Amino acid sequence: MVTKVMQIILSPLLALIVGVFFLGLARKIMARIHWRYGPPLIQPVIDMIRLFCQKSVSHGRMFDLGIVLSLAGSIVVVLFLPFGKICPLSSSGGLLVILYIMLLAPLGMALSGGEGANPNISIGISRKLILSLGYEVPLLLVLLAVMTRYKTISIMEVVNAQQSTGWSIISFPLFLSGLSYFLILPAILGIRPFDVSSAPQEISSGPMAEYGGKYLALATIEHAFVLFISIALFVNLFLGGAANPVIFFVKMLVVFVLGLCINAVFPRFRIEQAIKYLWKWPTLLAFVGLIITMAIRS
Amino acid sequence: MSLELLLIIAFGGAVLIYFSGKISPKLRNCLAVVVSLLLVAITALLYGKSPNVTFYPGFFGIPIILRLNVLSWFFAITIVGIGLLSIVYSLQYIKDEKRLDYYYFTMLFINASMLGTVLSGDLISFFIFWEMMSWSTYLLISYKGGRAIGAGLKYIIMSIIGSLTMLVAIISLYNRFGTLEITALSSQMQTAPIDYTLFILILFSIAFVIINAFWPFHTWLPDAHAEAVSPFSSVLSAVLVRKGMYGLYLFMYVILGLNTLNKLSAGIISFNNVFCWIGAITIVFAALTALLKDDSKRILAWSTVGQGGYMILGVAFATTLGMAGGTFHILNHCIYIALLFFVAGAIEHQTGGVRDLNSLGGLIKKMPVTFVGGLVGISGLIGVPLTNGFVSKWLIYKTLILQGHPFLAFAAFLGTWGTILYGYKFIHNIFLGQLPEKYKDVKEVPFTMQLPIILLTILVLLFGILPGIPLKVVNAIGTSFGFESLNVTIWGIASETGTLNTINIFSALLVAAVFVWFLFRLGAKSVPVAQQDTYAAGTHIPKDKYHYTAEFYGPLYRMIKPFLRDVIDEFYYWIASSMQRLSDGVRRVYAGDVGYYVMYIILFIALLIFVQLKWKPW
Amino acid sequence: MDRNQITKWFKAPAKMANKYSLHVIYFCTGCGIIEVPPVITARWDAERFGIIPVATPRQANLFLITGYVSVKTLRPIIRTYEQMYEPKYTIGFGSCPVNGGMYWDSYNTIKHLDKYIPIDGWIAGCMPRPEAIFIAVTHLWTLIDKEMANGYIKYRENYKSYRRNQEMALGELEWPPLFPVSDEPRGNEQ
Amino acid sequence: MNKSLREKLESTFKDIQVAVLEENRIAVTAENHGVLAILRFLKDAGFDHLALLSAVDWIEDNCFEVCFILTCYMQNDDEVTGRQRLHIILKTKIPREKPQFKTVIGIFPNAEPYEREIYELFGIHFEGHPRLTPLLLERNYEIPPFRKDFDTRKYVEDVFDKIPFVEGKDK
Repeated sequence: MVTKVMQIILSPLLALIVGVFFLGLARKIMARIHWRYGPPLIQPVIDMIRLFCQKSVSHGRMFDLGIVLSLAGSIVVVLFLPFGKICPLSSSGGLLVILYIMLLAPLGMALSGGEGANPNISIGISRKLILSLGYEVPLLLVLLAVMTRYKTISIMEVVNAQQSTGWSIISFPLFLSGLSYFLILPAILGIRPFDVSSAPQEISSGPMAEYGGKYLALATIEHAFVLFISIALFVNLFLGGAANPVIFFVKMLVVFVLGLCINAVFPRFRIEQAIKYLWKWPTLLAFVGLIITMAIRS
Repeated sequence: MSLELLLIIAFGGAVLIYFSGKISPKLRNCLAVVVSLLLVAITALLYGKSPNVTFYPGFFGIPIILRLNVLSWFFAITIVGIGLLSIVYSLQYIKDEKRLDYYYFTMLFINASMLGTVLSGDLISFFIFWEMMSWSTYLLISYKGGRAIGAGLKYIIMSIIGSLTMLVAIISLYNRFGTLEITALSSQMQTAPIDYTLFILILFSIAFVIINAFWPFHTWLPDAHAEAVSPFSSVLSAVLVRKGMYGLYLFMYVILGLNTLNKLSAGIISFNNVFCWIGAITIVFAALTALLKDDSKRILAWSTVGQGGYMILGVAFATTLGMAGGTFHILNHCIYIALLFFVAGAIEHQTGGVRDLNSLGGLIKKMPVTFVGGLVGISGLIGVPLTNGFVSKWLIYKTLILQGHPFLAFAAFLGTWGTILYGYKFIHNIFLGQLPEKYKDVKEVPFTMQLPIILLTILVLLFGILPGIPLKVVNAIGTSFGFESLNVTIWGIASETGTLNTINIFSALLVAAVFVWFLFRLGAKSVPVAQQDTYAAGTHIPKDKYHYTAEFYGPLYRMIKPFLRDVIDEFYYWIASSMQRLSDGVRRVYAGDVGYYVMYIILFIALLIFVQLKWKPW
Repeated sequence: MDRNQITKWFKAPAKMANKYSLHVIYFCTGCGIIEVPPVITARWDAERFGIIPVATPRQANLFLITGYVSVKTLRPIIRTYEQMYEPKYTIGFGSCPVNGGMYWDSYNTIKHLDKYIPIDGWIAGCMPRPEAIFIAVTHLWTLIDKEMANGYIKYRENYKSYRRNQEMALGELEWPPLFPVSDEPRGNEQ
Repeated sequence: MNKSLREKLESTFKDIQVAVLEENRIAVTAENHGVLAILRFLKDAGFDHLALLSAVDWIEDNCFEVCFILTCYMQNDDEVTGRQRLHIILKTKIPREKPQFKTVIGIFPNAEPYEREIYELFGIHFEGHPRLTPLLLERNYEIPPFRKDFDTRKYVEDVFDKIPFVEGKDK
C-alpha cells in the first residue's frame, strides 16, 4: 500500500520534471535551428518563478476555477499513464478513461478563457476545439486499431503484450497507425504547424490572452503535462513502454526531438488547411491500419 | 398500493386540476404539485413488488391487464420524477401565459398516459395508452400556436403512421394466437416461424423508431422541441421519446426473448446489426447538424436525436455489458437533457424569450445557479468523467470494442466530439464573454425554477461518482431478461476485462484540484476587474460589439455544411406536396354538378361496349 | 554560474527571476520598431537573456516604447501600461520619448513621456542600434538588484498626479482610474 | 500635345495664365470663381485623376493659395524615355481673413478627405462639404496649426511645459 501511495505522489512529480525539461529543451533546440544560442535549459523554471511572484487580475470565479480544473485534469491523466513500471491507477479504468480525462484540460481552459470576455480568447478556443475535432478523427482510429489488435482496453495489458510480441510500431498492421499518430503529434501538442489556436500574431496568443502572473504559470505547467501525456501515450502504445523509467525517458526524448524538428521549420497552417491535412493523410493511414487489423483479427 | 389506484390518481388528478383551475389558479397549482408528489411516492413504494391485476371491461372479452416488473418500474420512476420536476418548474415559468388550466391538464394527462403504457400488461391497453399519449402530446406541442401548430401536425402524422403499423401487428397477433397477454405471447412466439416473427418485429419497431426519433424518422423532433413550451420539451425529450426504447425492450427481450432474437439473422445482416448501423448514423448525423444550429433549443433537440443512437448501440448488442450501458444511458440522458432544457427555458424566461445564441452572452455573473446547471448538464452530455454520462458511455464503448466493432465505436466517439463542440458553444454563447447592455439587469430565476435545476445537477454528479446505485436496478433488468448478472459495486463495474472505478477517479481529481488550488493561492491575490478592462491592443472597448459568438465554428461550418443538408426532411416535404397535388387533381374530377356525373356514366358504358365488340372477353 | 549567483538565487529568487525572465511587449510607434526584429532573431539573439516578445500586456513585465509618441498614441500607451501586472518596467527607446527628440517643438507629439507613465530606463540616440537594448537591459538588471527600478511603485503612489497630467494632455479619459483617486469614486470593480 | 491644350485653355477661359514649366508640367493660375469650370473642362479633356489638393499660406500678401494637381490616370509613365505623364497644376488665390472655397466633391469625389484635412489644418471652409469634421488632430486649436502665424514653440510652452514633472510623494 505504501508503494502505491509513493507511486501516486511520484508519477505527477516525475511528469512535471520531464515536461518542464522538455519545454526548456524545445526552446534550446528551436534556437539552435535558428542559428542562435537560445535561453538556458532552466529558463521555463525561471519564467514560472517570476510569474508566481507577479500580481494578477481575475475576471470572475470561473476564470480561476477553470484553470485549476484544467491542471488537475492533466495531473489525473498522468496517474493513469504507465511511466516505465510506475502506473498508480491502472486498475481503475483503461484507455477509454485516459481518452476522456484528457478532455478535462482543454474544457477547463476553454471555460476559464471564455470568462475572460475577450473575442481573441473566444476565437482561440473555437479554433482549438475545431483542431481537436480534426486530430481526434485519426487519433480515435489509431487507438481503436491498437485496442482491437490486443483485444483489450487497458493500457497496461498493451504494454505487457508488447514485451512479448515486440514493439507494435514494427508489427505489420500497427505500423501504419503508429505513423499516423506521429503525423498528428504536433496537432495534439499544439506546436508550430498547428499552433493556429494560440497564434501570437493573429489572435494575440488565443486562450492565453488574458492570462498573466500565476494564471500563465499554471497554464505553462498544464502545457508541460500535455507535452508529457501525448508523448508518453505514443511511447506506451507503439514503442512498448520501457521496464524502467530511464529507458522510457530516452524513448520519449527521441520522439520529442523528432517532432520538434518538424515543428521548428514549418509555417503555421490556417485552420481550414490544418483540418484538410488532418483528415486526409493521417486519417487514411489510420483507416487502412484499422481495416487490416480487423481483417487479421477475425 | 395497487396499480389501479396509481392510474386513477394520475388520470383523476388531471381532470380534478382542470376543474380546480376554474376555481382559483393557486389551488390548481398546489393540487398539481400534490398529485405529482403522490405519484412519485406510490411508484417509489412499489419498487420490490410485482403486482398483476386483470379486469374485464366487457370489450370482446379481451382482458385488460396491469402488471409491474423491474423494467416498467425503471421507466415509471423516470416518468413521474421528470413529471414532478417539470410541474414545479412550470409554476413560475408559465405564470403569465393564457389557458393555464388546459396546459396543466394536458401535462398531467400525458404523464398519466405514459404511466399507463408502461404499466400495461397486454397489447390492447398498451395501444390505448399509446394513442392517448400521442394525441395529448400533439395538443401540448401546438399549445403556443403559430409555428407550433405546424410542428405538432408534423409530429402527429408521423406518430399516426407508427400507431397504424402497431395496430396491424396487434391484430395479426390476435388472430394468430388468440391472446394479447404479453406473458402468454412470449411463450407462443417461440414456436412461431422466423419470417412471421421478423414481420411482427419490423411492424412494431417502425412505431418505436418513429417515436424514438432515429435517423430516417427524426425530422419531427427538432421542430417539436423548438416550438414546445420549455417544461414540456424537457418531458418530451427526457421521457416521452424514450417510450420507443421501452417498446423495443418489450418486444426484443420480453416477448421474443434472447434466443429467437439471435436466430433472426440471415448471414451477416441480422436485425441487431441493422439497428446498430442506424444508431451510428443517427449519432454522427445529429451531432454534426447540431453544430450548425443557432437556436439553443434546437441544439438540444438535435442532441436528443443523437443520444438515442448510443442507447440503441448498447441495447441492440444483446450482451450483458451492452444492455447495462444502454439502459443506464436512458436514465442518464433523461436526467441531463431535462436539466439542459430547464436551463434553456430559464434563459428564455429571464431574457424575454431570446433563444438565439448569437445575441446572448456573459450571463454567468447574473445567473450563477443556471450556469452551474448548464455546465454540469453539458459535461454530462459530453460524458466528462465524474458525470453519469461517462459511466454509461464507458460501458457502451467497452462492448463495442470487445465485440470487435471498431467502426461503430468510431462513430460513437465522433458523436462525442461533436457533442463537445456544440456543448461548449451552448455554454459559451449564453454564459461567457461580454454581457450585452440590454441584459444588464437580468436577475437569477425564481426559486421554484432553480429547484429542479439544482436537484438534477446533484443527480448527474451523484450517479457519476457512485454509479452503483442506478446500476443495481439496471442489473436487475438485465437478469430479468436472462442475461447473467454484472459484478456491480458501489463505485462501478469490476470485471476482469477492465474495471471502472469512479471513486478512484473522483478522489484523484479532488486531491489534484485541492493541491492545485493551494498552488494557485501561493501567488499574490488577484484583483477582480470589470469586463471592460480586457486586452484590446490599448484601444477603448466598444459597448456590445466586443463579443465573438456569431458563426462560432465558422471554418468548420464552411467545410461540413454542404454534406449536412437534411435530405430526409426535404423528401418528406416532397411527399406531402405531391400528395396535395394528387388530391387537388381528384377534387377537380368531382366538380359537384350532376351534368358531369351523367357524362361520366355514358362515357363508361361506351367504353364497355367498345371493349366487348373488340375483344369479346365475355 | 559563480558561487554568489547561486547564493543570490536562494536569497532573493523573486528578484533574480524578474531579472532573467523579461517578457517584452513592444509599443511599435515611430521609427524605432525596425530595430527590434534584429534583436529577436539570429544576429543579436535576445532570448539568451530570457527576453521573449509576448502578445499581450497581461503576460509581459517589460514595456519598450520605440520612437516618438504622438498625442493620439499616448492613450493606448497608458492603457497598455495599466493593463500590465505589478512588477513592471518600461524602457524608452530613442531620444523622442526622452524629450521629444527632433519633434521637440511639434504641437502634436508628447515631449517628456515620463510625465505620464514612469520610465525606468532610457536609450538615447536617434534610433539607437540593437545592442543598445542589451545595454539598457543590463542596466535594468543592476537597477532591479539595487531596488531602484521602482517605476511601478512610483506610479502607484503618485497616481493622482500622473492621472492629472494625463487628463491635462489628453482631455477626458474614457477608462476608470487604476488606483482609487481620493476625490473620484473607484470605478474599477464590475 | 500640351501646345494644343494651352491654346484650348486660353481660348475657352479669359482671365487665365497658362505656363509650361517643364517638358510635361503645365501651370494654370485662375480666379477662384472660375476654378470649378476649369476643373470640369480638364476632367472632360481626360485628366480624370485628382492627384493632390493642398493649400499654401502666403502670409506676406495675405492670401491662401489652393492648388489642384490633375493627371490622366490611364496614361502611364513612359518607361523608355522615363518621361512622366502630363501633370496640370491649377492654382487660385483666396483672401486670408475669411477663407472660403467651394467644394469640388461634385467633380472629384475623392477630394472629400483632402478638403477635411485642409479645413482642419488651414481653416479654409469648403461649403457644400457633407461632413467637415476634424480628421487627424486630437485637440482643437484656435489658430489652425499649419498657418504661418501659428507659433508652435509658444504653443508647446503653454500646453506641454505647463504639465509638471512627477517628483516625490503625493500628499
